[in-house]
Parts: sequence; C-alpha cells; structure tokens
Amino acid sequence: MAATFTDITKLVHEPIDPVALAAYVRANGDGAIVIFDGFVRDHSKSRRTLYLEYEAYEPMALAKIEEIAAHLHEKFPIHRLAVVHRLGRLEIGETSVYIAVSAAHRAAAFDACRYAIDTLKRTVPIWKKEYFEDGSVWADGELPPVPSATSALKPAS
Amino acid sequence: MAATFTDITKLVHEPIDPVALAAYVRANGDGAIVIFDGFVRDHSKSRRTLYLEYEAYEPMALAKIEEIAAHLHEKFPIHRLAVVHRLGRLEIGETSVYIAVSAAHRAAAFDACRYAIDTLKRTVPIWKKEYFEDGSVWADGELPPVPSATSALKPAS
Amino acid sequence: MPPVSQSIRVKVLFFGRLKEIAARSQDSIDLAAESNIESLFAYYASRHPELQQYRSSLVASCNREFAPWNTVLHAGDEVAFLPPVSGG
Amino acid sequence: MPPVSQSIRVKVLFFGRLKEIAARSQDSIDLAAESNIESLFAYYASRHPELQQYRSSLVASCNREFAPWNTVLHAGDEVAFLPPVSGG
Repeated sequence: MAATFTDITKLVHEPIDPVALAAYVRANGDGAIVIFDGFVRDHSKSRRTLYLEYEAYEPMALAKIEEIAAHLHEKFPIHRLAVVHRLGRLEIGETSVYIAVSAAHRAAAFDACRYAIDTLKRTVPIWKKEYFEDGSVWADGELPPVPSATSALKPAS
Repeated sequence: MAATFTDITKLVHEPIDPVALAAYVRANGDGAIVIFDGFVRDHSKSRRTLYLEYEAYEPMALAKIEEIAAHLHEKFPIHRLAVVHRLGRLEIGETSVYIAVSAAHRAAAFDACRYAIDTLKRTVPIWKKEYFEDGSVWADGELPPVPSATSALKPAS
Repeated sequence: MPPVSQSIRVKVLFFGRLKEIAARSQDSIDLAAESNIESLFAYYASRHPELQQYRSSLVASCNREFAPWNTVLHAGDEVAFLPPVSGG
Repeated sequence: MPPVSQSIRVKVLFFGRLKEIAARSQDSIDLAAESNIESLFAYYASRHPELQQYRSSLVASCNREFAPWNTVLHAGDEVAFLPPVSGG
C-alpha cells in the first residue's frame, strides 16, 4: 500500500520520452523494471496505416489512469509507476502508451504492468482513429464496465 | 516459428545499453514491446550490498540463452528478441540482465518476456556473488532440471 | 409525487464517432427535473437519428464516472456519451 | 565383458563456490574407460572433502548439456560441476 505520490500519470500531446520515464521509476532499492511500450503499427487488418489520431475525455481519462495507479499499489508490491498516454496525431512507430513499473521482485512488476495496460485499454476513455490511403475509421474498442443500475442510483435530491 | 537470426543473444562484460536494444527489437510491423530490466539492488536479505560479481560457464550459458530464444519463437507469436546478461563486477543500480521482446500484440510479448527471464534464472549457468561490508556469499540459486538418468544414457561407444 | 417544479441545466460531451454524428463536441441543455441519462440520449437521437444505432454500444458517464442509463441528473452535471474505448 | 583396455582424458570445469573449494577453475584428468560423472566427482571429493557436502545441490554437464550423474565419459569430454544457478 505504498503512497502513490511518486507515480507519473500523464496525458501528453508531444512525443513520449521512454528513457526519462524508465530512469524515473528506477531506484536502488528495486531489482526489476518491467516496461510496456505500445506504438503505432504500420498496418491494421491488412490495410496500410498512414497515421493515427488519439483523442480523450481528458479529465476523466487522467482520473481513470490515476485510479489504475492507486489500484496497482494496493494489489501488487511495487515501487514506482509511470503511465503515460499520448494524444493527437501519431506517426508509424511512435509510442502511444508507455508503462514502466519498478519493484523489488519481478513477478510483481510483470503482473502490475500487464494489469495496467489491460485495464487502461478497457476502461480509460481514449479513442483511436486510423487513417488509411482511402479513408479513416474509428478503431474497434472495448465497452467499459459500468456500475449496475440499481447500485448506482443516486439518492433523491 | 519465425527465424531467430535477427535476435540478439549476448553475454557482455561492459555496461548494457538498453536504448540500443529497445530500438533494435522495434519494427514498424509491431505494436508492442515488453522489456524486463533486472539491476543490482542495494540490499539482500536486509544486508547492505556493496557490489556484485557475476560469473558464467560462458559457452554453455550462451548456448542456453540461444535455446531460450529459439523456444520463445516456437511458443509465442513474437517478432524480435534481445536477451543480454552482463558478467563481471556490477555496481548498485547497474543492469545485470535486459530482455526486450517485440510482437504485433501485447499478450505474446508479455508471455515471452516473462518466460525468458523465468527460464534464464532457472537454467542458464550464471552465478552471482554478493559482496557486503563484512564478507561475500554466493547467492542462493536454483538447481537446473537435468534429463533423467535412464533417458540420457549414452549408447556404448 | 411532487410536481416537476423546475428545469436543470447539464453539460453534455460527445466523443469519437458520436462527436461526428452530433456535429459537436459539447452542448449545454436545459432538462426537466428528474430527467435521466437515457432520456437525454433520446433527445439527441431524435435530432440525429444515426445516433440511435449506437445506443447499445455506448456507455455514459456522469461527472467523470461511468454511470448507468437510469442515472437521474442534477443541475450542473457533466454527462458524456462514450463509444467503446480504444486507447493503448 | 571386455577388459578395460585404455584410459580416457577429460576436461573438468568448476564454477562458483566449487571453484573456490577445488582451488581451480579447470583440470584435465585421465580416467579409466567407462568412468562416469559420479566417479569423477568422487575423485575430486576424495581430494577436497568439503566438496562432498555439495553433492546433493549440484548438477553436472557434459559437453555443455546438463547430464545425469551416471553419464559414461568418453575421451575429450568436457565435464562441469555447476552449483545452483543465480543469474538474472
């Protein structure tokens, strides 16, 4: 249940610097870092991709990323965490999401890193539009889980 | 069952360059890289570590790392792989092992990276000696699995 | 049941293809008190019929938390209609 | 059974604490034909009794492959005694 105030959780509109983020999460008390680097593929379902555009519901997306970070600290014995997602236009090969997790032992770092990207892709309100030579499409996505109607009813005001 | 001739599998006696290795495994047809960076902790079982020394049965260790790489390509749909282990004296915070795996999809990259480090730690003949203020010890390790006596008997020459 | 006595103003956000269909990224609208997210969506679907086909593949949020469709709205709420997410 | 007619020369490597106990990292030794890895280890344990206590926590390799203790040796083989590995 480490404090999360040392984590980096960000949405950025410029290129992500992986070297700085990996250095940030690294501390001498750790022994392992696991990194996930997601970047723009040059194709999608056999069509050649020209570039991508990501948009987000920024304040909610950032809050959801911070929730993921807090949850990771509760769930896994990890040290520091960096979760950064880029928005706007991205060219082929550019990093869209970068997650780095440090821990004393590798199992926690692997588990936490994977949990982070899996949860991000399922619950953070970010959308990807793929641009091809003959047009563009919104990428297929996942529908986030929503609290059930009954439990989320607000008390009458 | 991709060819493995593009993999990097190395034992080195100088610092590992993570930026170059991450760049090497990255290709525009991929979408994900998972990296494991193992480095020297400043403590071991509550004792303050001064530095480490790694030694290896080098030709066998390299052959075992190459076996792991080949096995990863058989087992997971991954693209490129870098597995580098450093030997000799390492200071606190320095990387001892670096594994980077690229793939079209993240699940394969995570599975392969984790399988690589787990298998390396169990089967590759490398040994770590920990130096403390009041002495040194060979680290506890794992006994590699050995083919059973019966099946491995050589035919009479 | 008390009579509906006043209207409430809420902020509405559209993302992804919904933004393109609604031809706007945000709106501000006055609703009858006790309106819920479902009735708010129905209003926009009546103006942009193409929206209706996405109803089953959307989620909504209220004040930046995912919210069920029957969530009753209050003045000042920020509602967003969110297509399946595809970050990462 | 044919008589043992000749000796064989093998190369032997020691690693980790075994290297310290045997006070050498490698050796070259002539063995009776049909010797196996177990008997080779017994020879070194007779000269360095401390080795014996590690017998149950060692593995051996022959020609850079892990090998069972009853592996029969041949001229030119490279045998290594390997403590539990701790790379990574």
